Amino acid sequence: MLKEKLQKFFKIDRRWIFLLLAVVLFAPIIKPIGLPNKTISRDVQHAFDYIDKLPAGSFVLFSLDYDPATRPELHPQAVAMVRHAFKKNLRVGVVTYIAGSTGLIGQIFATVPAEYKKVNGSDYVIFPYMANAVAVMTQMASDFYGIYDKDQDGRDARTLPVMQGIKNYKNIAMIVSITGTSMLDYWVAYVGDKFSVPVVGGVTAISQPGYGPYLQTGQLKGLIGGMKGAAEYESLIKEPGKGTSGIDSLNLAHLLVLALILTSNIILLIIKYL
Amino acid sequence: MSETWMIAGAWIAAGLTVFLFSFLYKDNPFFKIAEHLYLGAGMGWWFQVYVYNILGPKVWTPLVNHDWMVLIPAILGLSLVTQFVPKISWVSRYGFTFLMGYGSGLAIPAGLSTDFISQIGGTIRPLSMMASMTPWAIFNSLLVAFGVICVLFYFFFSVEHKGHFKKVSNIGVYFLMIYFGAAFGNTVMARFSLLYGRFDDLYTFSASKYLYATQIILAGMIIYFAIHGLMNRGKKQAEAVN
Amino acid sequence: MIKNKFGFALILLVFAATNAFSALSGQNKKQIPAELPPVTDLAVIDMPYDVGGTALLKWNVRPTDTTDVIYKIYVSSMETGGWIKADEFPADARTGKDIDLPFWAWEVSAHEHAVKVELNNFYGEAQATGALFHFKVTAVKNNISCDSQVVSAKTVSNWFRLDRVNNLVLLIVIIIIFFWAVSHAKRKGLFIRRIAGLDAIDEAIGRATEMGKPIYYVPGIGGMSSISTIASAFILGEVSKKVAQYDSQIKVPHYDPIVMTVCKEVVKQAFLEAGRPDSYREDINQFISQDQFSYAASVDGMISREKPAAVFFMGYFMAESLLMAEVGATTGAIQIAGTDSEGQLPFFFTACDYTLIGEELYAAGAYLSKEPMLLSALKVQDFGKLLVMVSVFFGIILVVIGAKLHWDPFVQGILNLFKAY
Amino acid sequence: MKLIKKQIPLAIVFFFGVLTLASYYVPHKVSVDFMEMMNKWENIVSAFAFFLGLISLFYSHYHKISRKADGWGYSLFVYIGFFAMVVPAILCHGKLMGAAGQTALGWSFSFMYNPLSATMFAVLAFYIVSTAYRSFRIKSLQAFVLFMAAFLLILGKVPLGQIIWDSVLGWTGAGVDQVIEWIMGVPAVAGKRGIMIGIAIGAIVTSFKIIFGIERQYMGKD
Repeated sequence: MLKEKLQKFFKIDRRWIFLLLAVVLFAPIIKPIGLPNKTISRDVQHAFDYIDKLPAGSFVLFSLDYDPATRPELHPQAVAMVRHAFKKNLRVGVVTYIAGSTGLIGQIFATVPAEYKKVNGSDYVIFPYMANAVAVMTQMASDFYGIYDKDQDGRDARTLPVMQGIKNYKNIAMIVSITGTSMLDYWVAYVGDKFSVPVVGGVTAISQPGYGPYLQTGQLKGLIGGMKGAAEYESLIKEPGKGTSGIDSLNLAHLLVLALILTSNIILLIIKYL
Repeated sequence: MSETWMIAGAWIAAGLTVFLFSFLYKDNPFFKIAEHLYLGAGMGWWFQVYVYNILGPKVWTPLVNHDWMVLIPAILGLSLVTQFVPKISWVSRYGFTFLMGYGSGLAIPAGLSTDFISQIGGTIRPLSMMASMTPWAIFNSLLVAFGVICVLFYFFFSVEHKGHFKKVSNIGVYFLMIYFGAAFGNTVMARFSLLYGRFDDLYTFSASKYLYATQIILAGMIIYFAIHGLMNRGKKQAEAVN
Repeated sequence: MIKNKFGFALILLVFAATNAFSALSGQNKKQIPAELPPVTDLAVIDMPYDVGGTALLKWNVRPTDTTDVIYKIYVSSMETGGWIKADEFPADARTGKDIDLPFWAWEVSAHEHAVKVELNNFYGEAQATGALFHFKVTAVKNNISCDSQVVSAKTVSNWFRLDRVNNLVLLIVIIIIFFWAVSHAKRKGLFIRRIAGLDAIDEAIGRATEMGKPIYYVPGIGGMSSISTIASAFILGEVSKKVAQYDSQIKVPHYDPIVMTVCKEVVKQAFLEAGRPDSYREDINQFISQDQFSYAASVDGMISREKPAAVFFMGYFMAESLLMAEVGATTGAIQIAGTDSEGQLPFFFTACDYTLIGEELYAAGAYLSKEPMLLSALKVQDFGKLLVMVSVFFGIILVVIGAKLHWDPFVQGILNLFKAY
Repeated sequence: MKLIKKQIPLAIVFFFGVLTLASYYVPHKVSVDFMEMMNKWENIVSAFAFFLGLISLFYSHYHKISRKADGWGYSLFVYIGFFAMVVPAILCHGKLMGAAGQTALGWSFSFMYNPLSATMFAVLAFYIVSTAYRSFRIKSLQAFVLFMAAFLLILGKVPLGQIIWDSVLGWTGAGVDQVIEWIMGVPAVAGKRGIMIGIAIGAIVTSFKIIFGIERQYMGKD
């Protein structure tokens, strides 16, 4: 009798599994649970420390190059880092080399600056999308305005208060590159190393291990990896957001999978040996 | 982009998302609509990519500038279209053969260098630093080499896997199993992140700003399935009575 | 763009020229100290085995080369003046060891500085190759600097990559074995081991016939020049032959239009060979979409509606592998998969009944057809694997011995052999 | 006739195959320029191949509609979807972003194409779970190895899994991330490398067969 029931459970309609997964992933979006998030990883801490110790008024260049496909992991990272920069009263410039990310950048700056009473043009500036990243990166070394003479709204970049005293990489305190592509490698190789500008990265969980060597040599000052990295950064700036709810979702979903495959094996054992 | 367009976009995006997900419950007309729309949209997207990124700048512009070299690939490309006329379909071979020749010429040295020589080198290299390695690291390097040899044994086709051969190739299978399991487990998180992203979008579209797009569409789907289910049950009962 | 680049070069030029000038004037004022003599043995050659535009400066390592000495390299396209700083590095760096070339193409020496100067960074590609350039090296220590003599050279475009000779030798060996095997292909009775997934094909087709349900054959999203697609087309031929014999139904949804036209021919031919040309229909091969996920969505829809008895996934796949295989599994079809994209193998392996792993897919054609030509090609593949096993085995032994005995050049030599340049 | 139907095409394969192959060993500017041109040509030829597919798709759905075959109404949506992407593209010359922000094509991309493809991709999350439930059942020693590798990788990826590991197996002194690193870096590499080497050899041999005209199934029979 028990065996029959278990047999039935064995061949459970998989739509129940789908429903469970949907609930487990969706619930934390509405109400983040705040499951224990063990430690802050070293590389995230370094990234945080680096921004945290910059003097107020320093200019930080954000290169946000991710499209909707990698958005779930990278968007929370970008939001958290922009928040941190605003909190520390840093000046923020945004560039991008991926056409698909312009809309996502718009989403960040539609809401975040208002929370810190920051004004477009005097506290931050968004530059238009440019193709051919490497060429642009090299050319910015001599004259920033040779490439970016206007901001996204068509205002003359030179006259914007936020750009006061910025001519080339020498005047930029650090570069933050958040990307699901090899853009971070370009920033490290063509700008970070050549013009000794500190670079901090944000990447997806899958590509994270590949950046180990850069961190070891100090070519990268810090690295945020995946949703977990975003959650850690959010906890460092004490602003839980999408990263925190995201890692809640992932935590629960992973546990669900483990529970499912364990159950199916336990049932298998019972059917076999009882 | 005006407010109306944003709201319209949210409704379309939320609707298409829910329609595609509804396939997980079961096949239904809404999924079919989304599926066919996607067929067209996918081809439309690539159509404009090809036109504006290849045919425009790489064929049309050179022709306007009297660079006649591009006529060769253009004719080779056009030859492919003769496939639709059975009598002269052999003309398309000219296009095919160019693609095949180029592809295989590229594949040989690339395969030799990245997947052959480099992989052998990668297996041997760690052991060149024997002097500064811990016993554990040495063991690991040897294990990789041993595993590679066993897996290659598994792929050996011209000997029957019997006796010692079978043992070795069986060990190879275990290495394959570890790789399969690890690669599977490694991908789970990326896939969950994607789904989380979709849900997050749906959540965004459920705001009053977007006139509760997600809730209304979801509710609509549930009502559809409920009515559909009831009607089907009714049908079945009617059949049973008859 | 070009304008910008030029402007950039111009700025660099001006910047470097003033730099060089100040360095020169500094030198005039101060006496050259004895402990920092100028570089006297500077030589410049064209960087070998490259497309051109790169010069190689060489001079011997000197006893005064300590970390506080900086070498600056200047380049100019003019007879006098016009110096541009090309590079700068501490004197204990950049020796012959740092040039990444194998031992048969480059004499590795730690007693010699060797510095590559990429001229197209400063002069643009058109000028960098062929024109005469002048070089000098300035040693700097505590604001004291001294120049070497000026040397000149042209860079040229070379005709052969000597560093890739290991690759070339391997290529030639494989070609020879390939032709030997192919020319001996007439011999019958070459053995080939059992491939489990392929034995199941008959079973799958038989079941489909019994149930009166169609068979789906998904050839993946590879183009015709991808090897797995070629293998897949071959298997499709064998499968459709059997389908024609059993009088079953087959459907082939396509991603690539070229693959579709090839497969049409293949299926038609198979039906002909099976003696059933009358049962061949044009709509066996269907074009679906050239967009990855809309292809998957459509095939999913088709599979879930028609509930085929067997599904074959043979060819190149990406993320859509599991999207299709899982739907097939739910409908209860027998599923046989084969792909060479190693990232997708785990998903096929878990979701399908049988999976041809990587090379097994290539071997499948030979296994099914028993054609001597294909079987002998398989022998070449086995030989290649043998070569790898032997190389790994002896390579490790030699490297370990070399490392134990500290024969560094020997170890490096072996590593050079197995490195792709 | 045989010449232009068969021999010239085979000569084309040989010609382009050998030249492309040789250019790998020749660093000269001539060979670099040649490869650049070939890449461009390949791009152009495959762009034309796309039209082959487009025509097939239009034809088959037109056929369905004109015959009023089962579910022909859905085929209309293929055309709607196509024009929903192409008309905006023509209006704004294939640009996603204009001076005033998102263009009409950008809108179609982000509210139609992107949700559709992202959702289809995300469906994988559901399937990966149901596949795991079905297939990670320990029926043999091999299945056990497969199960263990997958289990550890899934467990160690999230913070909660790491906490569980530490409380249950913390006494072993090895963190789950170290175990994962070992699995991914040692036995999994061996498995993957074996597959890759096998594939590379197979690909090389098949490419030779194509270049030398031994494999010519793709040309169809005559």
